Amino acid sequence: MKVRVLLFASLRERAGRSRFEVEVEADCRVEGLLRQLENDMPFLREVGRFAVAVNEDYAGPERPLRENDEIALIPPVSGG
Amino acid sequence: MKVRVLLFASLRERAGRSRFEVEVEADCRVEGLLRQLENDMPFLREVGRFAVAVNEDYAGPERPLRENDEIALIPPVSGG
Amino acid sequence: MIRLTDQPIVIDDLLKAVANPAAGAIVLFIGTTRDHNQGRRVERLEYEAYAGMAGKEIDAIAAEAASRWPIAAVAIVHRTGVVPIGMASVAIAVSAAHRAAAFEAARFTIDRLKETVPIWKKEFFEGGAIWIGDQCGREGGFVDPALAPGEPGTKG
Amino acid sequence: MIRLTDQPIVIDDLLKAVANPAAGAIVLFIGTTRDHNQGRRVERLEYEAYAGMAGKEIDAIAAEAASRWPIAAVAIVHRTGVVPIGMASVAIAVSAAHRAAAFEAARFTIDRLKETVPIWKKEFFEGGAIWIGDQCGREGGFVDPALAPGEPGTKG
Repeated sequence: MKVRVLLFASLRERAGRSRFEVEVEADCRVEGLLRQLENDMPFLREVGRFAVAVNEDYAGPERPLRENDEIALIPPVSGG
Repeated sequence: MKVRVLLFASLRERAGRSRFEVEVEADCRVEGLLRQLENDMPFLREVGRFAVAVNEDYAGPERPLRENDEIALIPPVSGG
Repeated sequence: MIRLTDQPIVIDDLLKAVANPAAGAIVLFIGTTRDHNQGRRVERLEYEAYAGMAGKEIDAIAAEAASRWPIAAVAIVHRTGVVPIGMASVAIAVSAAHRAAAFEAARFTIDRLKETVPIWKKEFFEGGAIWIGDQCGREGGFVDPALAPGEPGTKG
Repeated sequence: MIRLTDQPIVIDDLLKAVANPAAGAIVLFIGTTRDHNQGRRVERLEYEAYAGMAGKEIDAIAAEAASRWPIAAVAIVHRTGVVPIGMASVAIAVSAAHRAAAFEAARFTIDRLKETVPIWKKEFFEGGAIWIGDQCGREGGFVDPALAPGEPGTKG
């Protein structure tokens, strides 16, 4: 199934893109998606510390994904 | 010697005047002035609780007065 | 910056007064006239000041805030005369590099102002009027004939 | 009330948004771009937001503030894009019957906003640029090549 990935701030710049789609297994969870993304963007491993949101809510690594979910990788926020 | 007395807020309304001069002894202190004022304005005794400023600074009862001092009777403040 | 005015307070003037390129935070406090107090329906407040001394006391508070916190600037304006419901009677702006100092200094400034600055408010409510502050003394104090049992504070 | 804007923040709009005849206190916090940070001369900040989620998170913070303190209203606006020195990147207004609640809720709101709302600032300084926040992680994180050793926070 397809999910949408969003990248922001330093991650966006590092990746050179802000959004893309990726094909994942039907039973994929957040942690599985991250491992898959690391193949393509090994710098995600170095970064070490970012949060994940699924459909605009913070989500843990066990969160199951569904078709067309929007997954955002969220580096440490610094608004204000 | 003469000193000037200022009244504010409830004290001003009660006295029906906001400023006047009064003749006091040369060695008069704040507490002496207050006793003298109470003769004329016995309600000052009931009020019981107000601060005094001499020449725009808070002053205690022992503060000596000088000719032309400006003494303000300051009921509990409620600005803000 | 002016300390007392009998005109409506212009908030933008305070913000401009504390603007500073080294500041990352501005905290503004505005005290406004509430439409109720202690169960009374408030119609308006009227403020009276011992003007010369009030200005000096306000300056002293500003100086103390600046000595106790690393702030860039502080501006304080109090209105006198009638202040209708919803309008500002007092405004305090503080700028600082960091927000903690700005918040703490602003809070200190309004707390201290209410304790020491010779300004008095008379509350006009349905059925009477009362000088706020007189009633909180243990010894009683006096009030206008028409009024309900009073407690301090018609303001934030 | 809008939550995010790429235009200069209009403070008066926030004050109007929280105006309430039952309120005796308004506390306004403004975060402005400082001209320095950690010894670097800052030229400007640039903010990026995950807009949809940021709006939801801001709403959630406003709701939490309203549930924890007896406040009348809260308004929150964050600017995105370039924010020049001295300009506001974020503004928060809280009205309440009493000042304690207004101060505490405003402080809570800006603190929480900085923790949870998906907005990022890039600091452009003399000689480089850095995404603020990346550097505070224990695991390091990465930074643009040109930069000095970084610490969090260019803002109040």
